[in-house]
Amino acid sequence: MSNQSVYKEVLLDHFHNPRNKGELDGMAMIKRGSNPRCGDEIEVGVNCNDEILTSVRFRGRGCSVCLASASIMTESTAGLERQQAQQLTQQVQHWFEDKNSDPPDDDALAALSSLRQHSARKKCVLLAWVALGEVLDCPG
Amino acid sequence: MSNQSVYKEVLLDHFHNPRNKGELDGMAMIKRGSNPRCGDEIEVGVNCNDEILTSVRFRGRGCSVCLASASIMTESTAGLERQQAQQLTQQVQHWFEDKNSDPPDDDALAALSSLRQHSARKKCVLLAWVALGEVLDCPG
Amino acid sequence: MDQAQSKPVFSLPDWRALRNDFPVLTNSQPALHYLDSAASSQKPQAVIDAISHCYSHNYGPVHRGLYALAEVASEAYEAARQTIANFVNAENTNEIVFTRSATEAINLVAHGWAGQHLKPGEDIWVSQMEHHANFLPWQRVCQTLGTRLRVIPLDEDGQLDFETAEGIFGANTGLIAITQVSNVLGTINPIEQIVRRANRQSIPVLVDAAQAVGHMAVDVQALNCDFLVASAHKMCGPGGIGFLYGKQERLAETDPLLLGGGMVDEVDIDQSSWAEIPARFEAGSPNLSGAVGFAAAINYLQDIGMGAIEQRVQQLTSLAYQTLSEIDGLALYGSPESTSHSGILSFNVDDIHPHDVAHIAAEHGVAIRAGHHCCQPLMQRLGVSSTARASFSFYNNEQDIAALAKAILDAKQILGNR
Amino acid sequence: MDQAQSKPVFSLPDWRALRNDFPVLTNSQPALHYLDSAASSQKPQAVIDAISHCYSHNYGPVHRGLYALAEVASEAYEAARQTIANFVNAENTNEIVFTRSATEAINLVAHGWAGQHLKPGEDIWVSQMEHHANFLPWQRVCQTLGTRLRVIPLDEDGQLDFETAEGIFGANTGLIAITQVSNVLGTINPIEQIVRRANRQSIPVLVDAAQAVGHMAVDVQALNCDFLVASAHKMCGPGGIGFLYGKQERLAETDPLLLGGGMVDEVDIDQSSWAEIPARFEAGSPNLSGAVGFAAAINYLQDIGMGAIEQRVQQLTSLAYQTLSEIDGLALYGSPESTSHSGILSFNVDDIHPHDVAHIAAEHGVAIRAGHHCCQPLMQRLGVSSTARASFSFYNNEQDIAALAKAILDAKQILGNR
Ligand SMILES: Cc1ncc(COP(=O)(O)O)c(C=O)c1O
Ligand SMILES: Cc1ncc(COP(=O)(O)O)c(C=O)c1O
Repeated sequence: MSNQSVYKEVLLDHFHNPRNKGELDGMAMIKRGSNPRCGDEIEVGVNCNDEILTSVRFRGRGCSVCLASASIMTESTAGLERQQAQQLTQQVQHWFEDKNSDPPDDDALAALSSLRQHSARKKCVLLAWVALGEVLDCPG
Repeated sequence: MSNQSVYKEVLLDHFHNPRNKGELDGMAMIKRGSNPRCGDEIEVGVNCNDEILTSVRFRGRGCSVCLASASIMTESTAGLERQQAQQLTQQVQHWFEDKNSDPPDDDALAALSSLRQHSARKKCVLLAWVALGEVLDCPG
Repeated sequence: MDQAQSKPVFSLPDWRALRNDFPVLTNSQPALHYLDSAASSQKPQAVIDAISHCYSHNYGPVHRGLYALAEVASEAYEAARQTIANFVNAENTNEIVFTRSATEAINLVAHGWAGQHLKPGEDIWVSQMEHHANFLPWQRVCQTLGTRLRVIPLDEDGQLDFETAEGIFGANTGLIAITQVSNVLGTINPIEQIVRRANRQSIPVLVDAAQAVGHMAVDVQALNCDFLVASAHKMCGPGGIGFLYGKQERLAETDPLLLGGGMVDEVDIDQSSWAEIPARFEAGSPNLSGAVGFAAAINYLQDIGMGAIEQRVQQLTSLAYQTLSEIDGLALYGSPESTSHSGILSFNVDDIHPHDVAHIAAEHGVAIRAGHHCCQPLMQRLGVSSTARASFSFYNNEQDIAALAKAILDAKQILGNR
Repeated sequence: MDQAQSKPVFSLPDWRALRNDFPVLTNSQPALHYLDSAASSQKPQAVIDAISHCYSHNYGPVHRGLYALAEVASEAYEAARQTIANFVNAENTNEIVFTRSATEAINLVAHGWAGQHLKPGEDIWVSQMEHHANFLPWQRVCQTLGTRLRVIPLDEDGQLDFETAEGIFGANTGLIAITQVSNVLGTINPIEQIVRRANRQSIPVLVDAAQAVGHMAVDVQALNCDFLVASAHKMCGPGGIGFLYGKQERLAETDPLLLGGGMVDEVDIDQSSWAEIPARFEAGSPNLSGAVGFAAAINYLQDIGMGAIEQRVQQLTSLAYQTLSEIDGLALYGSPESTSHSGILSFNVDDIHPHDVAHIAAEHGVAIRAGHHCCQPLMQRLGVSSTARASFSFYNNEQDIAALAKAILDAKQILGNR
């Protein structure tokens, strides 16, 4: 396989050893995202304390890209202020929608970078992020 | 204009001086043919005596080809037996539908020959003939 | 196109050179005087090449694959949508729906919007100059729904006569469907004003722009219409593709006409949920080469410049009008000397049947059209069953007009009143 | 084509040479293993050339002009209809209606025939393996008319299970709409037998032949079906064109779906009369280059020979089946070892998501498809949300299959159970 592969070490690590994945019992806010075209479904749960995301978790099924992206997301957003997390979520979405945009300021997201050239995978990458965005937009 | 023109002497003569054209009062059998695509309408009337077409006339409006063809038809069929006229009518239709078919055995029809290469004019040529065919098919 | 791009920005296009972009015109021996662009335009090499290139290098299924070819295909298809959106200045790209033609686009709105939202007794207004494509679908809606089909009359000059179109901007009107440019008279209708008056009563307006898009600058936001349709083949693009523009909120309340692959989210035995807009309206495998060829046509036209094209066609039309006016016994329909007129002239000569005029013209190498031009209601208004029609494109020239005049004189000579 | 014609009649086609007829395959660097022909096939040079030639030499409006170009255009369009009629052995040329696609053709029958003739309470039968194109239109008809949508179940091997399709050939059935070849399983359905049984109760049968025409000899008179549909783009032809075959008496009782130019005789303000068949169903400017390209595709396929094509694809499919069967953890759907199977294989590997399989395959230059393939009801039956699918054409070869196997092994290695 070529060097261009999107299946690089970091991504595969998150896929094989997903962080913060499992039941969402006890999470204060939960949103579901689904992609009916491929049957993928992700639920994202968030706990907050004083506008700080104390815990971000997910569960569900999807392709490796979808699951790895969700796993990376939980690590990148936990500990942020709600507003910071909202901003990051928007940055990631923008990064995938506009080919000329700058990367978000979080190096951990670099593992997703090679997917930007595959428009067909955009939905896979963003599924968890869109759900998180909806969680954060809810007053709560 | 080129030598290929369909607007040759005989055709033009029939157009400018149509034979047997005018009111159809007193005709025993009359049929109407119309081409809604161009608004053309022809009525063909026939009188018979003892299975012989004693008189074939037409009236109506149409392009030069349509009118000349009707005029030629009246001359070519008057005096024929009904069955002969039916046969000629079929021959003419066949002649225009099948590019490889032989000409009908009536030299007067040669004036229509150059129109065979113009599929768009087929309906114009045949309008009167189809109406005549319907007259002759009616038990009389 | 390099050629067009490398010329200085403000110079006039070299029309003689542009004519050579059209292989049908350069390949014809003897010379072809193609004056039937309103039926379908000829295609420049750039469009032909774009289609061949698509099939030779970038062909793959659209929206359906994860491999490079499929991604390239999907991106090219969506880029074409963007090109159209920019060309007609749509606010959002997803307001552009690919259809097979202007005809399908109107049928889609008739079925999917009017069929869902109009109520028995309401009026649908069209004009007396509509093409059958913008007439028959509304007639059927009326027969099915019990709405009433109302017709805006024309005045002597072939202009819409709103004075006598009583109640058109009133509360009982459910929709106005109107052509931007008449394909017989060449009249350009005042769409902006119509929409402005319709808006006061929140009456939606559909614009049949089949003879407008690609012939003049069309700006859907300036027109402020609810729906607008056109076909690629009348604007140097390929056959088999056209588009519907619809305001987002209108498309959101429109049902699909065709159901099938690509336009649903979830399918159950009992019911299904539609996909987002515009995918919802594009059932079936997308027509990639059609979209790519359409975009190439728009790029080609834009490289020339829509202003330049419009001006060129107006000049040719004026010249043709002058030339034909001098022919004895020639009756021109509409009001061709008006400035709100595009490159279409309909006429009759003496009592000569238009078929004969067109046939004799053809024998002179002049391609014009004869018939009712899919406008039977207009023919009834004009009191004729058909007309001859010459239509002009920027690739035409003065010789085409001279040849037309010569052919008409010949027709008079052969068949005219003696 | 000269090349193909000059070869001795009974020799086997030179498949390696034929592959070189497809510029997308020869232009790809590194090598492209295109195994997604069931989504859309690649196009041979002969088809690309036919389209370019049409636009460069013979382009004009169809059925609308009296000049040479228009006559040539009209004749080419009708000759293409004849080519299709001969290809599927229709009794009459006017039984072939040009549509934009198989999808439009099914929607036309759903609207124009079923919508007019079925009664509330009657059953429309489809199968569990239908493409959304042959499912959603019937679902809508049922919602509108109050007919019932019934589904023929599949047995373990992916074959239609008529035993459990109770009443399908009974008096309450108004229509059976069924695919000839499944685009997921590759199953070839016994259409002739189905029609024979349906005929005893005079039940009309529509055949979705999108995956059959161009892949095997299809004879509508032998099948004796009432309607049959297909798309050109899946059989080496261009996008944006397909056809509906309908028996004359069925088409005579079918209403048009699209209204517009060319499909009417007389138009009055209050009502209109439809033109003769098939013009009645072809509203709008005909797609000339589409028809010409479609005919060129058929000629190309016939020069190779439908028997040879079918055999070649069966051989490739068998080889692929054998090769894939040897991969640990690979589940193949349907019954690919059966002889009533065409060149389509669907599978899953371990628990790897089909998107990942397809993506990794793409990184190997192997183009396969992943998803529900517009067959959600079938996915529900298979108990999966999606599958990977490889589909074969005569232009594929052994290396394509080897590359596919290698890619799958790589996917297992990267993402498989550890
Ligand atoms: C079995 C089947 N039916 C119908 C269709 C629809 O064909 P199209 O998208 O060309 O209308 C397809 C292809 O997607 C198919 O595989
Ligand atoms: C004014 C007008 N509207 C609609 C149409 C229909 O366009 P199409 O046949 O491409 O669908 C035409 C062209 O024939 C037209 O001139």
